Amino acid sequence: MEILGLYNYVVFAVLLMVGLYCILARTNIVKSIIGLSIFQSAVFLLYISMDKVDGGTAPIIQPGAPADTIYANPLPQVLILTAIVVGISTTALALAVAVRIKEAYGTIEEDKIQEMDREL
Amino acid sequence: MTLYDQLPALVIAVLLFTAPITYMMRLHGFPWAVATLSVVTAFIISCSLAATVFNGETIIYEMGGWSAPYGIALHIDALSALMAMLITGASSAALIFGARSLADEVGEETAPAFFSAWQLCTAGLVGMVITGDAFNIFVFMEISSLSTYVLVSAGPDRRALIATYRYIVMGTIGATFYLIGVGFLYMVTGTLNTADLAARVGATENIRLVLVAAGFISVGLAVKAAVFPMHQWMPRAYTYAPNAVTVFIAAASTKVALYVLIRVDYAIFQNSIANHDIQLTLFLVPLGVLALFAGSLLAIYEKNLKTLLAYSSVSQIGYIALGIAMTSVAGLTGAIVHMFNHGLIKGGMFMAVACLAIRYRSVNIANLAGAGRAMPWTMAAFVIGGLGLIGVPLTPGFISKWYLVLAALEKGGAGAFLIAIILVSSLLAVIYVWKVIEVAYFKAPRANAVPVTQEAPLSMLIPTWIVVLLGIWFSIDTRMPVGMASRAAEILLGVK
Amino acid sequence: MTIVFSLFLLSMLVLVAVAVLRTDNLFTAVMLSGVFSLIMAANFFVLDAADVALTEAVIGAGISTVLFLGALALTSEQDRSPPVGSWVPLLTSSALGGVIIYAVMQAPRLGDPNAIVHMHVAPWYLEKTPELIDVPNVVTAVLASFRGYDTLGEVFVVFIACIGVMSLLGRVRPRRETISEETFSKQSRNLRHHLIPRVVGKMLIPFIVLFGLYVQFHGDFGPGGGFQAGALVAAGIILYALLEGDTRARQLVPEWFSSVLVALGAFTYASVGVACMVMGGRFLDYSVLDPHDAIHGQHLGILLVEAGVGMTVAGVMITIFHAFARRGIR
Amino acid sequence: MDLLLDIIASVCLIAGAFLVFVGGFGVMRMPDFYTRMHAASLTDTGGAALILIGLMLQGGLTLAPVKLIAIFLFLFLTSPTASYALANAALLSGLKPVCRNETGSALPTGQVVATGSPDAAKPAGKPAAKKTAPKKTARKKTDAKKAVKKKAAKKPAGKSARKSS
Repeated sequence: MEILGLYNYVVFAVLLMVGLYCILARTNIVKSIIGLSIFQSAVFLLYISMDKVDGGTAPIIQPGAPADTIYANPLPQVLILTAIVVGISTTALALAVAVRIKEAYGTIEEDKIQEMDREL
Repeated sequence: MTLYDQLPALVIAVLLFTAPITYMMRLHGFPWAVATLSVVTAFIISCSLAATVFNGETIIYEMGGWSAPYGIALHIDALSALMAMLITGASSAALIFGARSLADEVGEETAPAFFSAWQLCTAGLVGMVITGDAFNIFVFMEISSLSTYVLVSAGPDRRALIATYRYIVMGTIGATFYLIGVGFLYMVTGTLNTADLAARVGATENIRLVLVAAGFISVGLAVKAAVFPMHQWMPRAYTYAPNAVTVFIAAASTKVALYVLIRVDYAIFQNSIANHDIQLTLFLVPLGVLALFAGSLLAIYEKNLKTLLAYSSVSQIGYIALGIAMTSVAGLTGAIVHMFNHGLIKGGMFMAVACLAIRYRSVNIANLAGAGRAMPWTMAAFVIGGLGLIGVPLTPGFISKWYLVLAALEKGGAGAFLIAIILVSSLLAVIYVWKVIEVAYFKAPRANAVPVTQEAPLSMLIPTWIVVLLGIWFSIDTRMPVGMASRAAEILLGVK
Repeated sequence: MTIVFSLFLLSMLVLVAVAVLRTDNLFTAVMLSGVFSLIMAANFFVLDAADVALTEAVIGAGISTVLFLGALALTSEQDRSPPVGSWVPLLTSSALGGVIIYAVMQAPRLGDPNAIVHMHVAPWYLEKTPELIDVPNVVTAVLASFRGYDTLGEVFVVFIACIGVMSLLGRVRPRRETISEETFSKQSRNLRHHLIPRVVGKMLIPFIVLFGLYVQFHGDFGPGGGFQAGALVAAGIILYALLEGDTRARQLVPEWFSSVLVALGAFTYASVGVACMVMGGRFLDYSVLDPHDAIHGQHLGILLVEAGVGMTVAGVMITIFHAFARRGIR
Repeated sequence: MDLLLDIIASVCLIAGAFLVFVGGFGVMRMPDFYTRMHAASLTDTGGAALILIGLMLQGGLTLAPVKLIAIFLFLFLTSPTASYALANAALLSGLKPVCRNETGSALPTGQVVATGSPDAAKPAGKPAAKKTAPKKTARKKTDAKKAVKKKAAKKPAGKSARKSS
């Protein structure tokens, strides 16, 4: 049972690994950006896993709710709302750069681009 | 609340408030004017903040009126005020300096976006140094990084795009590492406020999580700061960015990551993890030493002047890392002073390079033959900066190296080894600076090259010389930088 | 029961992530990453984070997928990475995973009510929000007021992303100006010749936008707020653009309008902060906005700030989408 | 009465779950794209409808069934459209339904083309043709991509509608 309680964090570690591997091992720029977004999503899972309380509910205090209602921790949720928006901003910017790279070089494979730059 | 009490928030507010206005400006020249106005205002405000905290006071400003661990508090002491001054100063100097060169490099159409990004970059960096909240540092780190990507990608060469892409990937990995570290810290303490974290981290039993958090934060920030093996994004980014942008980011942006590293390691971990100073030494000293040599050697074999200076920055960051790793007042003073001084030196040198670039089309060193005669004032500024990199007395580089050597002396046997390394790497700096001087002063221009006879325009030359002279001023009258740095070091190490 | 569901979802996440990694077709990878975000959103919902789940579903599964597809249309669909030659990536990422697993073995188990996280700051928010701010959704209260400064920063992160994409992709290449309107509409890929998606899509758009507005103004009471609302409204407009072509969508929401929205939203947020200072409080201290009733001041502040957030996010998403879409019309 | 409701609800839920399972199984087992879509449509229509009805019966006279009805309507509109868009995209990109030859054994379209082509006599012809066929479809898919894209844009709205309940 102990390990089941940590399963979330293990999945977080695995996702982080997959994301980083995707960034490092692939030379295709768009694929790396997908890896980057998985890498960032993994962190969301870390934070949101922290907010859960057994028997709790979303932190919305309805008027008339019983006084002993257990609520989830609101703070990690706020942080991750911020982080999600940061993530999409980074992704959008990176994709725009990828599009410009394609237009300037005709390819989005980093190894080919490196060759082209070396020829100069 | 008087205006004076509001200053800590105003320094951010004035930049953020005007950024959308800059973006909506479609008139010629206005974006630049608005951006410069707001950045200079921020500079004046940070100077007045620095004057307030000069004697070791700390200003706490509670955002939204919510007290510290619940809301976000700004936390300004001597160190953050010094950094804020460096950032806003570098930003305004680069903007005023770049009025001419940016008009060439950045199109009329993208100017509003570009200058708005510039303002936000300044805001992000200042936000990182004055905040007292670990997560807030992440948010402002992202503001500054995203806007730096935009600034770098405005470079005229297509290689700027690849440089930006690499920078995005490395920067995002660094920021995400930082975020993971903060997450672990939050997990063991339940708070995000740095002062509160410092108080609560020591009480935790889950020492593994704290250790790994410290590791992630340090590595993430080291990526952002371009500490040696994580530096790959930097030379390209510096080389292909527009010249004025290089002046700004070389002077300010990596230093801010180092600042956060100092803050987190000293204020949070130093008192709570046993043997943290040894771990810090083991992490940073090898990297610092490697950086000194690798950076200088790469610079010696480099053909492009901007890339050469970027590699030289890698080695200079090595000095700062060494200073941080010493965990003594003298070492930390040296590191902080060198952050400030290196900002001045590199800012001045990249300004000189930008002056060269406006007359010579390419800044390949081979191309610059005869520049010593064609542009005497520019090259003189460059040479003074180069002497600063080497650490000749009466230049700012000397002061910081002096403190580093003092700190190394305190360490005994290992210190002698460090002193030897510092001396050797200064000699390497002589080689790469000389390489440029030799071509510029002692080589005849190529026969087929278009002769350059004109000195750089005064609008660029005057700011360059102001920065250079400021550097010399601060190496003679060291009260301001050294005074603030040693006070900051004392506060961080808790000796008073 | 929840734990079984949660385990299933988490395992699916890993499987999908590995599938993304393994495929060579970028189109497949993008669709899978959309699925990834959707599963992630469901997972967040299981973990009692309704606001985050809503945001992840709209932004991660919706808008980011559309952006990726837009970028794919402009680049290439095939990943031609050479086979990995070195062990470095594998070693680095395994080391990373190993370190994290080593650390998290000491982490409190999922849902432990005695975890330190739930002891220090969080109970204060839950306890004081009804008293100090009086909105049912604590997440909104923390987001907009207690940590409003973070959110201000976040709005500017989105703003800078918009600026960046516009400065990278905004410049229209000149040769495109010369083609006639007819070829233009022919070339702009849209679904106008597909009757069924068009009709159904048009039926849905008003409801999507309406739902966005509901989320915007109901954010104090239920899950939602400016980010989700902005992204939903933008999703509605993007759907219209997909159905009718980008040209028509730009007639519906002109480019100047969306960029004014972007700047105005960010400006609203910053100026609420400055207004608080002018009225004698600290930056972003909304309680001074109404001199007689601090709680009403907070409500007013949160309303304005959320409106600013919504405007910026909607404007940014629409602008970024247009930037990609317009680039695609050759 | 409650018992009766419970029984009906359980029957609906179990039947719905069964249909979803069969649908998933079909997607794995069916020979080509169109038949797979047919299997998947089971999940969309029968499965989803039965599960929603079961949930509505369980929900009682509260706000929940109203929200479920909204979701039902939404699915009722979107999933046939999505299926149409998918099928249409596939057809436009040149994917032909499986046809049977004289011996009665099913063959994927690619192979039928291969036997018809002049290279078929050579032993290397078959794999080569096999390789090119999917490539061709991939290229043509770009036109049809918009159709699928639309589905992606719709997804969040559908999901979020569910989230609010």
